[in-house]
This record gives sequence, structure tokens and C-alpha cells, in this order.
Amino acid sequence: MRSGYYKETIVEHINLTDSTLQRAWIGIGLLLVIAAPFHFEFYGLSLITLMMITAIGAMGLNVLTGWTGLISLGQTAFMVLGAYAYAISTESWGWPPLLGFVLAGIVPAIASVIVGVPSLRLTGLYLAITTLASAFIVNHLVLEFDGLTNGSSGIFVNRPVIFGYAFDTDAKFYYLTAGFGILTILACLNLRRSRIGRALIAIRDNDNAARVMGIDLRAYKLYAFVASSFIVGISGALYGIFLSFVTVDGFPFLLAIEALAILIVGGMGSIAGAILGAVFLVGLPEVTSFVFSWMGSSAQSLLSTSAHEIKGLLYGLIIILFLRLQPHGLMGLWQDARRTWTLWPLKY
Amino acid sequence: MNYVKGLAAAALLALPAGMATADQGVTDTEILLGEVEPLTGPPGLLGVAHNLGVRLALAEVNAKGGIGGRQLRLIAEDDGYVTSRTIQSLRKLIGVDKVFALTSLSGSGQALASMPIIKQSGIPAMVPIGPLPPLYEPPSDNIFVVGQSYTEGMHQLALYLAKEYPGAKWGIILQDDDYGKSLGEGIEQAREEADINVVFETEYARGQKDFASEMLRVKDAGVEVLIAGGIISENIAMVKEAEKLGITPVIATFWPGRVPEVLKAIGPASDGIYGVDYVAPIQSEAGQAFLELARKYLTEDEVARVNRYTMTGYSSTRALIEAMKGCADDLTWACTIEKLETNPPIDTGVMDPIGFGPDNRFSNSGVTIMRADYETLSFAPVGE
Amino acid sequence: MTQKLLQLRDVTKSFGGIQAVGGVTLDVNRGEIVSVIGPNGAGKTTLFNLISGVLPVSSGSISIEGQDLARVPGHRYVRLGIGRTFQNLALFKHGTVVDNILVGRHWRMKTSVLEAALHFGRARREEIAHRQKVEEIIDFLEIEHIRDKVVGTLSYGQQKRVELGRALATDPKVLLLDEIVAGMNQEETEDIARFILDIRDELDIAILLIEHDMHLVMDISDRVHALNFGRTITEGRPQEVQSHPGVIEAYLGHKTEDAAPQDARAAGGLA
Amino acid sequence: MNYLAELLASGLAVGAVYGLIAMSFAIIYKSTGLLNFAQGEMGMIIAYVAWSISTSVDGNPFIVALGSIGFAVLFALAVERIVIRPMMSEPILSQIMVTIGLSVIFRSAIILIWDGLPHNMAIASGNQLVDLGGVRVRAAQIAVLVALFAAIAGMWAFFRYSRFGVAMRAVASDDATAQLMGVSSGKVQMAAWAAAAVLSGVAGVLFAIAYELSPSLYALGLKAFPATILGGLDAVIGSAVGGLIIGVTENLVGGYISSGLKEVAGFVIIILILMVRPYGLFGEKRIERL
Repeated sequence: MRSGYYKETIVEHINLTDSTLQRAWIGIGLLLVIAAPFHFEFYGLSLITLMMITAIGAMGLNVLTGWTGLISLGQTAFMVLGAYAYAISTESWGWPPLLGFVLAGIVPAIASVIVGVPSLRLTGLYLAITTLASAFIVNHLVLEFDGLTNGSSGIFVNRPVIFGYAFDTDAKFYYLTAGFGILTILACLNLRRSRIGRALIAIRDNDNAARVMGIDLRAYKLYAFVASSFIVGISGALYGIFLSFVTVDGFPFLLAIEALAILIVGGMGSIAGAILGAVFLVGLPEVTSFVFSWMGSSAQSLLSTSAHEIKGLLYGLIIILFLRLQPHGLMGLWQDARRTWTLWPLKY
Repeated sequence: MNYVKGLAAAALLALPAGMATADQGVTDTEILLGEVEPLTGPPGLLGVAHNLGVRLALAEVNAKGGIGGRQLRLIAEDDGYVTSRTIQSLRKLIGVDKVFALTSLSGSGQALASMPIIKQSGIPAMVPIGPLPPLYEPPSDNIFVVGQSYTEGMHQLALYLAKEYPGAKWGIILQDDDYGKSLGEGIEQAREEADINVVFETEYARGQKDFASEMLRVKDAGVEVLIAGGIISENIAMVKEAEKLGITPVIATFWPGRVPEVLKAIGPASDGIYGVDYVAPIQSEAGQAFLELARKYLTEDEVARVNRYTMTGYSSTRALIEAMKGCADDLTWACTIEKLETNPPIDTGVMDPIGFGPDNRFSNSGVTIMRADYETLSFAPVGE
Repeated sequence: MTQKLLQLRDVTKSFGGIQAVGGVTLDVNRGEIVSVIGPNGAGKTTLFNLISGVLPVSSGSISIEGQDLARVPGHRYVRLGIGRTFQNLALFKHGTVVDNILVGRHWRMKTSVLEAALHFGRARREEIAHRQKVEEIIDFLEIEHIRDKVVGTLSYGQQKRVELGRALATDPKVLLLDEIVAGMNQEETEDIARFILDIRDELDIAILLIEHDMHLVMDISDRVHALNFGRTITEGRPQEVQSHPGVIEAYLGHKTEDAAPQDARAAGGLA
Repeated sequence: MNYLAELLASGLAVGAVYGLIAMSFAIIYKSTGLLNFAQGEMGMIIAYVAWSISTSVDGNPFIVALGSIGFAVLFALAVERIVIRPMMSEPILSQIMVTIGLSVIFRSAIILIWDGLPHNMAIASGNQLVDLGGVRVRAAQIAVLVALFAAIAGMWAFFRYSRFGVAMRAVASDDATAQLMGVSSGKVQMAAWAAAAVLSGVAGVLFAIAYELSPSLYALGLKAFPATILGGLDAVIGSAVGGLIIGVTENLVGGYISSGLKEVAGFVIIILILMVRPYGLFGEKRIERL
């Protein structure tokens, strides 16, 4: 059990960790990440890889939706742009993958400026609609410019070779994804504790007060949107490599809903929540099929003919139930539990 | 889990992951097969029917004692036509369930995306849905494609129509994806060989529901032969729109939509529309024989869901089973692949015999041109 | 030595057909505490919204240190030295006290998105320097004990104090305080009064107050500006305004309708 | 000339469907400040219920109409009461998310309850062809245009003359004032949801008759968004006009430019309209702007 900590310097306040115990936990977490390929194989490893890619995308959306309080229904558009930017630059033009990843962030970022400038002048509602629109427009453009994108035929993507090192096995690709995941976590944590992160939270909590404090609402909403799209684009590129094949079909609209559900389940605005939510929702189909197999053969046969619908139903229910009953998501649950534990046996 | 195994796996990291022993999925009493297809959502119409065909083939051989005393069991994974789920499901089938062979890789886009994993693992895989040329050109050792490419099917249909309606004005409406593109290529090939006068050509976005402006352009251009390159809903919308505008071009559709549901939804206006397929119509003698077989092994509800995809699923699985039978004593991937390559073509009656060769991974099935009969909600070969 | 700091000239704000503020002219000089009084709906908060850049003026001009604000975007007012608190708490309720006050330092910091994401070099130095400043404000307002608390969990009085700290953190030249003691008890009110005087005397910040608590207004104001229906009734020394017939009428006239208890108390005090 | 006339006719016919759903969006937005992302799905469910009724009562159009309107009202009230009302004190972000959650549930429920196949919905003579001076349309397409104009007239009269309608405007502009006038915002909200459901239900049913009934019917909601933005989020009648404009634009684009562009024409319009006139053609120029 932990009690209060005293801090003597300001640096201690700014640091991301504030105790040896916390550092130990992080160490254990890192070890687990490194050890995963030794424990899991083929399927399990690809599931964890998918969780990581999803978590990266969710952290990206969190910058926009969790921190700044703006809804995007066009996550798929920015994932598609990221995936194509990577696929075209590395596979068609033969650029080095590292440059491909940079492009996978920059192209969606530029697109987000185009979508964001007109819509961010208005209340948050409009961004939800324009991003929804852009999801359809981007798909149309990809199919229209088939000289560049290979249209509906898609582009095969190889596992990347970076500085002569080939990430060609599942385990190596997993490490690459984990590396991106850790970079994203660090970047998000740093952003969160900077003036930028505080400004975004301020806009979400009280935009008038934020403006009086000197925060340019339009500019910062745009920053949030651009940063979010950048990260989402990277996750799109990783997803493309994961699928080894990039087409617009690989990015169905349900992904955008899934991303929002992840944030709600994990806990809006929390980086750990975004990761937790991604693990939870990507693992959900596994859990449901397990639960259904427990419930006997009739339930199992329902699952075998209606899995897709049941999944959609579950997403919707999870979104509504969490918003109603546990608006702070799994992170909120965790904090409640911790508070109870710290204060036990006398909470009040 | 045990870490000794983990360390052993680590030592193998340099090797391609997912390498499995060639005879995985085979026990003393059982052989496991796997497949991925859309079982749910609208594309389930295709996947469920296909799945029935595969199960029919397994039930038939199991009833006769299985292969070398082993019963065949199928694990079907649903991907809802979502590519990432296809990949995940394949990894599960190969890596966790450790099936011996795959009977389907879902739709054409999904199969394309699956190729790297399939090739890497070496597992024998049949591809009876959406046979696109990149799946078999160049041939991959362990991927066996059954059926006919959309391109060739369209090519034959167009040649037939060109001969039947010489000098007619053609209109072509295609979907803006790989399916539409393949059909377009087929028409191009036919145009090189026959005189086809195309007066109107357009692509529509997938999911489009309102075809009023397209059909108006068809009417305006005086189209006499219309290639309705939609799948299901789109063809229904196009034919109904033609009916509304009072135009009666010769309408040709393609096999993914050659199911009774389409005719039912269009109504009487569907009478006489052309179709093309490499699978026998249900109303034909072979089709009726197939239904008879289905009634023997499937429930009544299931028989009601039988369509052309059941036949392709059944036939391609039969080819796989015959190859495995030839390897009963040495049930390995290498042997099965070899038998698939060298076995004489397997004839199931509902489509051309299925066979492959040393450098051929495509069992090329001849196509038949058909016309719809609204009364019986079915298609019949032309000239019968 | 009086020196003009904030100048309002004939400032007007209309919503649709309704004039919320009509032709207000008002000065705040260096070292001054000026109060704006008036019954509810008199346009006081709208006036503050105009001065702090939340709303654009319909006509008239506002300038600070001689610079006209007409072409300055709302979020840049703070750079020219205008800080404020809000009538109803406008804190960022999911942040800690330190986080909230740090937002006040926002405009003085220069870290870019990229630097922030890396948290390296300038970003880190800047963060440490401004934390130092925030700690000073926390000391000044005597809120060390709640420094790391999430503001949503604090009492109303504490939140008000945090908001004052956040406004101070913007390094204002003139500080607009909108009903800062509303809902506070006698002791808390006296604390705040002391802070207000300290802010003026020690930090050399001029203060413009909106207040219903007449005792506070009378005690600390140098000048009082009375509004009703968005128009100036009178302006002058506290005692002069208190006895102005128009002011008495404005308060009494609204007593039965929607005047708050403070108004009634104030009116009682006037009579 | 006839070509253009036919394009316009089919554009108006499909635009009227968009317009009815766009009106539903606007009614709910105007009276509660919420954008219901599940509106298209609600229209779809009502169409399926109408289909079920029609197949079980042998297509008597009056029973079908009564039954589906009754269902629409009850369905909307249930959704409002069970799901939306408890969220009204939550941030707008959560409210929107809840409607998105609902939309996913409805889409899945359709396939679970009915099936994933397209159906031919034959009610009365909705499928019958009618010749209007050389332009042929289906009876259901005329019906949907009539329904749209009836809805426009009804809404206009309602907001203009009915005490309740005036109250709805009051709730939209200021909750507190409305309460002083003795109008409960809860009642207004219920009325808004019921009215919206009926309008989108009419759109769904008539579309299903004229075109087809399938689980992708909800996409009509996506088409209606551009219409609402174009007309103005808070402009009920403006949204109806927006729908007609989008329908005609789509058909003109499809008829003269390309089919591919036709499907995204509405979305392109959204982006354009936000650049030049963000509150829409008929919306109130209010505090939407920062």
C-alpha cells in the first residue's frame, strides 16, 4: 500500500514516475512486452500485435476526443491515408520504410488540416460530421486515383527492413510495433504534461476560460486534430503491414466506432485507458466465443451464424452502458478500487 | 505455459514463424480441416452456402468411413468479410487449431491478403470463391484455385451476346472495385474478338442504392444490351429502374448474383435476364442430383439455403478429399499437394472436372450462358 | 500619480435586438480598485466578457495602455495584461490545482508541439521555470495543502481561490474579478479582501470588481461604477454612489422580482 | 430536355427521402441540441416492422400505416426514455456517443431479427408505375414527395401556430424561459423524438417500396446529414429543402459527370458549405462560431 510522497524539487513533480515502486512496475511491464514472443506463438502473438496497433490508434484518437473533447468519426480515413502513404512510398517508389512511416504520419496530418480548418471554426458537432464525410471522400479518392493507389486492386506490403535489419518474422514485427507503441506512449505522456496538453484539456473543460488564458481555440483544436491524425496514420501504416495488403476494404467503417468504444471503455482522456480499452475490445471476440462455448451448443450455433452482428451489438451496448454507468471507464473503476483499498477499512 | 517450450521457440525465431510439422491436424481418429468465410452479415448469403457444400463433402466421406479410418472435422471461422479478421482467423486455424488443410480463404480480396501467410506456412489451401488471376499467376506451391476468373466468364458472356445481338448498342455499369475491374477486362477481351458497340460505360461506388441517373443515361444512349455488373442489391435496383423507365434492354448479370433471392426481389421483370456460370443450374439434371445428395446429409433448413456456392464448395472440397485419400498412409502436406497435382480431374457433375498440374494451380472451369425464369426462380442454360 | 490603464469608451453590445451593454465609458487607473455594481441582468458580466475578449463589442472601443483592442483576437487580450475570474467557476475540473494555475502561464511559454512531445531541452527548462512561478502564487494564496488535488474535489471557496491564482498566473496588469466572494462566508470573504488589497499593493495590479457584497465594495473600492439595464447610472467614490438616487431605485425597483439576497441586503444598507 | 426532366424527377424523388430524414435530424437538434446519429437506423427498423406487418396482414395499407406509425411513436418514446433522457445532463460528447452506440446496435439487430437479404416490399400499389407527362415514376415516389410537402406544411403551421410548437422553439433557445412558460422540456423532447421517428419511418418505408428493403437502408441517414447541414442544423423546413437539393445534385452529377462522384457529392457539399456558410442556407446565424 502506498501513502503520500514528499517532493523536494520541482523536477520531481515533472518526472513521469514518482516512486521506486512505480518504476519497478514499469520495468516489469517492459519485461513482459519483451518476453511476449517467447510465450505466445503464431496466433497469440498476432493478437497482441493487433492490440498494440489498435492501442496506438486509440491513443491518437484520445488526443482529439479524450483530451480536447472533439469527436471524429473519420478515423478510418486517416488510417487509410497512413496505410497508403506507407504502401505507395515503400512498395511503389522504393523509399526506405523509415521515410514511409514519416510519410504515413504527415499525409494524414495534412489531410486533417484540410478537413479541420473549415470545421473547427464551429462547435464540436461539426467535426463529427465532416470527419464522417471525409471517410467516404477518402475512399472515393483512393479508388479514383488508381494510377497512384492501384485502385481497388490494393497494394501488397512487405515487412519493413530498417537500417539493414529485416523485421520479417512475426516476433520481429511485434517488436517493431511495440517500439512504436512505446514511442507513442512517451510522446503522449510528454504532450499531456506540457503546455499543449494542458491547453487541450482546458479547451475541453471550459473553452471560454481557456480563451481568456490566452489559448487560441482554433489553433489548438487544429493542433490536436493534426497530432491525432499523425498518430492514427502511423497506426494505419502498421495495420497495413500487419495485413500485408492495403485496400480500402481492409479499413471498414466499424473501425471508427471501435476506436470510440475503446476510449469510452478505457476511460476518456486517459492514456492508460486507451491501451486498456484496446486490449479489452480486441480481446472481446475471443472472450465472447469462449463465453458462448461455455453457454452450450445452441449459443455456440448462434455465434457461428451471427458473430458479426453480436459483435456490433456488443460494441453498441458497451458504449451505452459504460457512458451510463461508468463514464470514467475501466480507468475509473481501477481508481475507485485503488481508493477503496488505500482507505480501507474506513472509507469515510 | 511452460517456459522451456518458450525458450525453444526463441531459438527458432530465426526461422519463419508458424512453421508447423507437415502432418498437423491428423490424429488417430480425426483429421481437422479449416476455412474462413463470411458466415454473417449480407455476404453470409455466399459464405453459408459455401460452408454447406464443404460440410456436405465431409459428411459424404465420413459416412463411408472417413479417410483411412479417420473422420473429417471442419472448423469454420467467420470473418464477416473483414480482411483483418480473415488474417486473424487464418492464424488461429493454422497456429492454434492446427488444421491439416484449408477449404476456403473467404472472398477474393481476403484471399489475396492471406497469400503471404498461406505461402509461408505451406498448408494446402483450396480457393473456390473469387478466383482472381494473382492467386494462381504465378502458381504458388500450396494454393489451389478452383472455378473461373471473372474476366474469362465475362469474356464468354460478352462474346455470346455479341453473336446473339449483332450490331446492338451496349451499356456497361460496373462496380468500382476489383470485381468490376475484372469484368471490365473481360469485356475488353471480347471487344478485341467481336464487334461490340459500347455507347455508355460507367462505374458506380459500392453500396450505391439509387441507380436512377445511371439508368437514365442508359435510356438516353438507347442501350440495347446492358451489362449490369452489380452483385445483388445493385442489380435489383438497376433492373427495377429499367422497368420504371419503360426500357427493355437485354440485361446480363454475373454469377455472384445468380441466386434465387435476386430474382425474387426484382419480381417479374427479372424474367429473361442473362446470367453466366461455371456451375450447373439447380434446375438441370446435375443440379437436381446434387440437391438429392444434399437432402441426404443436410437438414431441411440447410437444403433451403443451398445455391451455386454450395456446389463450388462441395466440388473443390471433393478434390481435396480425393488427394488426401491417396495419401491415407502418409497423410502429409507434401503428399497431399503432390496428389492434387497428379490426380486425374475429379468430376462432381455440377461443374467441369477439377484438376491441377505441376505448373498449374488453377482448375479452369468452362462456363455456360443462362437465362432467368421468374416462375421457377431459377436460371436455365440457353438453348434448352 | 494616476495613469490610465484600461479605458472603455462608449462600449455597446447588442444581442439580436436587445442591448445588453449600452454606451459604457469607464477607466481603470494603475493601482486602483474599481467596482462595478448593479442588479442582476444589469450587463455586468457581459461587460467583463467584452473586456476579456470572450465576446466582441458591437460598437465603442476598449483599450489597454493606449492600445486599442478592436483588432486583437480574444485569446490575445491576456498578452496585453487582462486577466479575469468567472462568475460561475470556470476551472478545468479534471486537472490538479497546479495544472490549473499552470494554464495561466500558457501564453508565456513557447514550447512547440514537437518539443513538447519529446520533452527535451527548452520544453523541460521552461516547464521547471514556470512551475517555480506557480509555486510562488500557491504560497501567496496559501493553498499549499491542496496543491496536488484535482480541483473538482475541492470546496467552493478553495476553487475560487485557485481561480484567482490562475488569473494571477497570467501576469495581468488589470485583473477582472467577477463576484469572487459570492457564496463565501464572512471569514473567507475577509481573506479574499485581504488578498485583493495585497494583489494591488504588492503585485501592482489594478483591479476591476463585479460585486454584490456591498460591504466589500464599500471597504476596498477606490471608485464604484453603477450599471442598470446595461447603462451607466453613476460613477464616483463609494459613498457618493451609495447615496445616488438612481442606484437606490435600481436596487429597490428589482427587489421583488429577481434581486438576489445580497441585493436586498445592499439595498437595506443603503436605506 | 426530357432527359433533364427525368433526372430532376428522380432527383426530387430520392431527395424527398433524404429531406424527410434530414427534417428528423433537425427537429431533434432544434428542440434538444442533440444530433441523433441513429436516425437513419430508426427509419430502417420502422421499415422492417412495416414489412413484417404487411406480410402478416396481407398488405392492407391502412393497417400497415397505422401499425408502423404506432410502432414508430412507441419505439421513439422508448429509446428517448430509456437511453437518451438519462444522458441529457451529460456532456454533449457523451450524448452523441450514445446515439452512435444505438446506431451500431440497430444495424446489428436488423440482421439478427430479420435477415441480411434484400427484399421486395410490396405494399398496396406503391410499386405501380405512374406516367406524369412522359416522366415515369413509381407511386411510392410520388407518395414520398407528397409526404415531404405535407411534413413541411405541418411543421410550418406547428411552429407558427401551435402553443406547443412555440414552446419547442422556446426550449431550443432557452430552457429556463420555457420552463417559466410552463412547458416541460421533457415533454418537448418526447414530442420531438416521436415526430422525428414518424418522419424517418415514412421515408424508410416509402424508400423500401420504391427501391428495396435491405439492412443497408440505414445509409439513407448518411445521405441526410449533408441535407441537414446544407439546410441548417436547426432549420427543420430548411433541411427538407436541403434534402431535395442533395437529391437533385446527386442525380445531375450522376447524369452529367460520373457515378462515382455522385455518391460522395453530398459529402463534398458538406465541406464546401462549412467553408462559406456554416450555419446552412436557412439556419440561424448563432453562436456556433467560436
